Amino acid sequence: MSGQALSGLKVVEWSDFVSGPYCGKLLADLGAEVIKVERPGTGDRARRHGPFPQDIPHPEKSGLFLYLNTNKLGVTLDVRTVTGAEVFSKLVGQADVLVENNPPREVEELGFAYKRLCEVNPRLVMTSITPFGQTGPYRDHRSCDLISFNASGLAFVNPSDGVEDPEGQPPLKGPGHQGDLVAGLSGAVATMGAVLNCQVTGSGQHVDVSEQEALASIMRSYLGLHAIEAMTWTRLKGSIPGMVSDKYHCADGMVYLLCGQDRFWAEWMKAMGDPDWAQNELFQDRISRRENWDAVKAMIEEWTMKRTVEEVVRTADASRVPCRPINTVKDLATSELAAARDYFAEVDHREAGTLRFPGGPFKLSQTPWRVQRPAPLLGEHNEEVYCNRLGYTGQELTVMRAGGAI
Amino acid sequence: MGALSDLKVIEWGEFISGPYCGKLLADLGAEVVKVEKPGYGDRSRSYGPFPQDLPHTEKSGLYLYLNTNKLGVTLNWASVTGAEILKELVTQADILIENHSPREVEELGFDYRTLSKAHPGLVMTSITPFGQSGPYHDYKACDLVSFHVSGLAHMNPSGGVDDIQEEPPLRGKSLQADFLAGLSGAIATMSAVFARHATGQGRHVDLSQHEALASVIRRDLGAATYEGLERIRVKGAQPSTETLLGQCRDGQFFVVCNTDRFWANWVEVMGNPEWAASELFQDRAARRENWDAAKIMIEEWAKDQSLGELVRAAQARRVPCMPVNTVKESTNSEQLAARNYFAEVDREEVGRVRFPGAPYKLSQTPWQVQRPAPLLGEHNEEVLCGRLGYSRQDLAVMRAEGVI
Amino acid sequence: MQELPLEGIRVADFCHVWAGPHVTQWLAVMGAEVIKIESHLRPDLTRSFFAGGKTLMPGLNQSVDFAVLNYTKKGCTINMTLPRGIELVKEIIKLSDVVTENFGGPVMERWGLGYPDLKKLRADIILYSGSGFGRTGPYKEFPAYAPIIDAFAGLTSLNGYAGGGPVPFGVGGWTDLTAAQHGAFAILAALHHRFRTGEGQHIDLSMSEVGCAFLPDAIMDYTMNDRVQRPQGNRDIAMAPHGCYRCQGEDNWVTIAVSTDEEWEALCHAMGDPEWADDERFRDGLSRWTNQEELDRLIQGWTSNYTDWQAAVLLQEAGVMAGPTLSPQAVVQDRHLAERGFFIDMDHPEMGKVRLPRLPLNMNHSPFGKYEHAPSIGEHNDYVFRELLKMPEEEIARLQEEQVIF
Amino acid sequence: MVDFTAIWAGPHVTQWLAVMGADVIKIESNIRPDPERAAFIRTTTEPTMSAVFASLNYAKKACTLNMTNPKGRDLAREIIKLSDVVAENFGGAVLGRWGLGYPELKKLRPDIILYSGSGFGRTGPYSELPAFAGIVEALGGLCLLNGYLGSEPLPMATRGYADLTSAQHGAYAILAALYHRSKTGEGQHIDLSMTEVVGALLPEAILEYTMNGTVPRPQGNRDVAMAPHGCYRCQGDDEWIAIAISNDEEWEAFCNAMGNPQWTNEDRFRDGLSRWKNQEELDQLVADWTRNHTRFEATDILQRAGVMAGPSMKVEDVAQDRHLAERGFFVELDQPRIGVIPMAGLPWKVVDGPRGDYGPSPGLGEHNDYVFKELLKMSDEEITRLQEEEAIL
Repeated sequence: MSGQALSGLKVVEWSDFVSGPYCGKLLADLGAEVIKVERPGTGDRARRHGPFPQDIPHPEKSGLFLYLNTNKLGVTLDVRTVTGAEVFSKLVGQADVLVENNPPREVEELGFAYKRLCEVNPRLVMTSITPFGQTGPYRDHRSCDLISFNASGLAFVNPSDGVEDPEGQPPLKGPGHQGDLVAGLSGAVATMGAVLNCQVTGSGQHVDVSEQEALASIMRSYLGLHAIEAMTWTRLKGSIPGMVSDKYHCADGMVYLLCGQDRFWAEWMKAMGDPDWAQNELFQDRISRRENWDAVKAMIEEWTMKRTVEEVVRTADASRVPCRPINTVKDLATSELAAARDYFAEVDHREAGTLRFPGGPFKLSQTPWRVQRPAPLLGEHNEEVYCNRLGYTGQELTVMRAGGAI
Repeated sequence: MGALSDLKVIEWGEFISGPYCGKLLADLGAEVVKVEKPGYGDRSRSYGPFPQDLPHTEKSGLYLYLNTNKLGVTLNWASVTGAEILKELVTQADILIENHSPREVEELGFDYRTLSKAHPGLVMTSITPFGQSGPYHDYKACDLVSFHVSGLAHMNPSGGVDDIQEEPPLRGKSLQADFLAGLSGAIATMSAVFARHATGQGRHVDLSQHEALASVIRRDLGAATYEGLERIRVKGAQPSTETLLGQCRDGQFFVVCNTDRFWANWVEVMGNPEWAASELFQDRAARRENWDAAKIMIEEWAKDQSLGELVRAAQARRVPCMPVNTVKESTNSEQLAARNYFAEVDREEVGRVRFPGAPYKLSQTPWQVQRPAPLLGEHNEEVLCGRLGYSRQDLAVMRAEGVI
Repeated sequence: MQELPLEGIRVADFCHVWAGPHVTQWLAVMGAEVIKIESHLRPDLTRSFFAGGKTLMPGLNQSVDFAVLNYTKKGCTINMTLPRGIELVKEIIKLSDVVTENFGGPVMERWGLGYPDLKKLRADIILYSGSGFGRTGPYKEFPAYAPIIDAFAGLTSLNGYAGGGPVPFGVGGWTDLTAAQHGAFAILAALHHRFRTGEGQHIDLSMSEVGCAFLPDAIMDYTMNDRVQRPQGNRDIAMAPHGCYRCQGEDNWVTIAVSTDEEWEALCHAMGDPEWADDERFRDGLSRWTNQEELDRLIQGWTSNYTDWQAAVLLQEAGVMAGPTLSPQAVVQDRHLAERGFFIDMDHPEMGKVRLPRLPLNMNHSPFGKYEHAPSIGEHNDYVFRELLKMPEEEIARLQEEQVIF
Repeated sequence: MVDFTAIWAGPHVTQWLAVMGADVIKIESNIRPDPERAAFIRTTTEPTMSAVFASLNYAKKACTLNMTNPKGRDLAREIIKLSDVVAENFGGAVLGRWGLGYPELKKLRPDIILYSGSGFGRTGPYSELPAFAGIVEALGGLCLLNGYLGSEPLPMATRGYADLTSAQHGAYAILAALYHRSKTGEGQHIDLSMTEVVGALLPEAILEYTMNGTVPRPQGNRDVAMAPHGCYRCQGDDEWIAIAISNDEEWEAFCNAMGNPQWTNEDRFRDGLSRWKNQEELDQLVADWTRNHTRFEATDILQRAGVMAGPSMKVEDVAQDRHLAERGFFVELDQPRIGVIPMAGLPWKVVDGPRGDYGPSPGLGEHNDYVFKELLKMSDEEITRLQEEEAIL
């Protein structure tokens, strides 16, 4: 048995809500020992965000929190108290990685700037995931998913199509916590880079991840086109390039179908029985098709409307034209695909009961993605961490508790 | 049916004094809704004792004892929504118990003047270290400070140390001052409830912990005012005469001989030693004069006795005498068992806990533990949705905002 | 004139000594008509207590003990050893709402005044029985005084200096009065219940159980952890500094309690930031708690330069919990209590002007309740027998001769 | 690192590793170049170096091998022997058909790490189906959550959102595998499904269903609790600002910043809950204020007051953003025959350290010499022969 890919890697996660915790989750799900540090009392902000079973808010039952913090050890610690700060440095002293997403100024004021921490632990990899990074004029700007999504240009080009009058509508943030999740993800990749680097050089480093950049990085092709082709975008209908894929109404639902590229066009036309309109030179090449896309879509939709989603998808699959029904998360959760890949993880949680949520998005043949323990209850591992690892006594814990440090 | 089962109480209290006041009402059937800060909750949750000394919000013995029979909601009363909800709760209640600093209450707009406008029948009980008025009313205090400022610590201990002046004045067993304030508050609250029966008018009960404690040394205060009697901390100045905390072979006992009958019987218990016949000990006045001598003689005799036999012999002759018990011994005593004094609750999140039960038995309306102390925010839905008519969606928004 | 809450409630009061009379004293101050039933054969013991032990007692009406425990009550004398006396009492009980007693044993039963008998006299009667160990169980007839109860319940074993053994609790009658207040509360609850349902009941209060009710933390530390706590002196389980410090002058002391890092800083600042305050040993709550012995010594070094009040005011103004240790005489002179009118002056027929502490009852920002001097023995015989029982002169005279009214 | 990936999802994986210093050798051929090389060529004179390709392939090396030719596949095997990682994102089990499946690769090099990225994973009913970002976004449920309150599903913004988020999960998995190998010497096969990545990014929506059976719908710019929480029109042509208020303090700061207009005292906006319930009217009123400011003015006013706010940036705004500039997010790459161009870097940097190992994107077969001469130590004759045999093509 190979154990897990990151077993042996010790991580302290001093993070709140989504970005830092998702970074920590990626590490924990592959076997890293992640100690999550939460504020005593209220704990992680995600505990206050739903979904909650029966919609009744409960700090131990937030779906978002339970998903983001699988496989972690949970301790409570108020690093703003002197005792808390002391305990925190001890934790960091024993760790390979610190993942944090606190305002840079706050981190400095608390004396946890990387310079200070690497005095304690020169091998420490400190990953800071913040809205605008550790430097630059917006460094101290306050932000959330909505702001970051807009700051990166993503919201401006979203939605790419399907709105009658895009300009009449505001730019649109992605659903849920896309911005925060992407930032946490970039943080995890960068962290592993630094960890491998540390194996060679023996010295840690301070990884600076900016959510604005993480999202702008998703915009890379736009930015490339702007740089090289000097392209600019308005939100005028159809101004978004490359719309050669689109959604089509069928008799009983919608499909998303991609047939604009030359290599799919012929196939799809054949699948539709080579309709006459397709011969029109308006639709002969990709560029012209894009220019007359509204016509293309209308013609194709006329065909799809006469057929069920299932028929359209089957036809497309037969001719290897990329096409899938437009799913709700319910469809996904109940799909044969999810079942076949046994994608969903099922976890019994002491407070929240049995939970089903997305498992590992990748499978490693030797070192599986695994849920070994559900997300921690608030302070669940105080004893294990403080007594067993840092050597505090139960009596001392009581004093720290009464003093509000844990 | 509990004696107070028609009373609706909002307990906006922290730690001990307010919550003990609420507990006295709740244990006799009043519906007490306890309002706690989201997150940390009541300070007593952080105080312990905890099973295996492992601090846990839901496992503090002190909290579990103080909050039996209450409904628990979380509320950030500093937020606009939170303040709103607290006001709504109060408007539906008969009684508001609080023990926050007068200034804080004023600033939050929960002072009696404001609240009684919306709800003239409201009984508001404020339990604070120094009361609502007077030069110290904004002073901060805790059990220790209150105990000393009210004159109690100055008289403690009444003996048992060689040079009392070398030792600092002594607070009693911790938390006594806080419990007492809560108790006095409960009586005052009930009296306001009676006043309301008659007039329909509510009242603001201003309970000063300082006074509640001073009221306990009433005899010494009386002595000071009436006889100008000065209590000084020198050996023997304490009225501990005619009592003795003595050492036996196998433990300590306490005996009181403050009547001629007790003394005579006690002398019998000791087997009528000659020294007891001396006129040094003839009457109470004499005994009080020479009590130190009496002590020495008694202790000389007691040191070879067995505690059990000594106490039994004394009780047989109806001399007030008891072993100096640890809580272990008292908890296991046959007497408390016979009256099945200890209450017990057992719930998954908390485990099995045993704690003191009813200090009094009412023949028709029993003291009862109907529900264990609430988990943090356990009844948010029941109270906020069930009574105030908020939707679950609203709860979600409030939770996300940290209002609950 | 404030309307008194218990206006119209009558109490037939057999209580004596401390624990009982303080119960009915609360009721009296709240407006109940408390008729204290004694006789020259059996006057309340406290009538003959030496007030503090200096002057010898010139009779039954000048004891301070009695005065501070029985004010606002009415007193009558009935010889309970005579059947006719018991008849008279029954007449009074018929006109009463509450009967109170705290005998060492089943005295009421011997008089034929047990709860069942009383119910026959008045169906909705409330009987209060206070005793050291309760009216059931093996100890039910043990005589009990507060210190005995304290010893039994465990309070004495917890009273003392840290590290030292138990010492007798110096607050005379502490448990008498805490028991009394529980009793008063229980009676009020029973009255409230009767007010709604017309049902009376029997209240059985055990002083030792009241003692335990105030020791839950120690008791549960035993029931949970099998730990038997020892005296902690002026110390706290978490706060440090938390103690009583010597000040300038003869036996002057100030108490100081620090619960947070903020308060600690405030304290240091108020002390003029002495060098030792920066010492590692006092850096945070936990280390202060661990090193409190040393800490106490150093703080006393500061307090000893000030009088108790100077130190207290200095610290309170800095936002630190602090207060002088007041002696009873200092309490009498305290300006705060004075301003709140905690002491009231009464004219006593034999004692003259007496200044006595109120009960801690304040409503709508003013002292509350009815305060009249404690009754001389038999002072209200006229009221009781003429006005209340409407007995003709000659019968009263006869009963006096027969030493029924005695 | 041997890189068979093409288009978006694959190249972005190897791009991360290249920037981290890996020696990434991209394998194409003139008969099968990375299609993105030719995407939206407008003004450049360089037909195989589109902006899209350049933004996804910098810091790599490229060589041309004809994998349909047995000798070409042999050459690939030689390169793999010298490599630690092989990456591919074909629409099906193409590697297997070439005799380069994981078992065969293991024979070539026991500790090899093989990365396979695909739309639906390498197992299950769809394992052979072609996929593109839009397809997996539709299948994964993202499409049906993206949109305005009550609107139809709207294709998610950027083409390739699922591509790039999948790519990063892939890069992370590879690094984890390398870490494992560094401790145990054991390699492995990574099978990443883009659909599953999409699911991983929708936890609260999915749990809403698995917990409560309710199926969430698009919420536009709204939040579950915050209000105001939206994008408001500003002065100028199609210019917008995003504003979010999370508590009473911020609300007060916000009102002050706006100069406390009358309506801010209205009862329906009194507290978080009422603001949330009345956000429609509220949004109108907020917009009335923002409309009189440019998005940058407004941002400045609000951020000073401690309110979360930011302009909704257009692409060119991002390209010119002074903050990104100062942080050096754009790396200047000297792209042969195109010139020095600022390319979006990767979203991380070492504080006071390098941004990473950036170099221009490779032309088709640009590094054939390096690969065949330096790496495989082949003689010129041999190379010419293989070119004639169209193994190198």
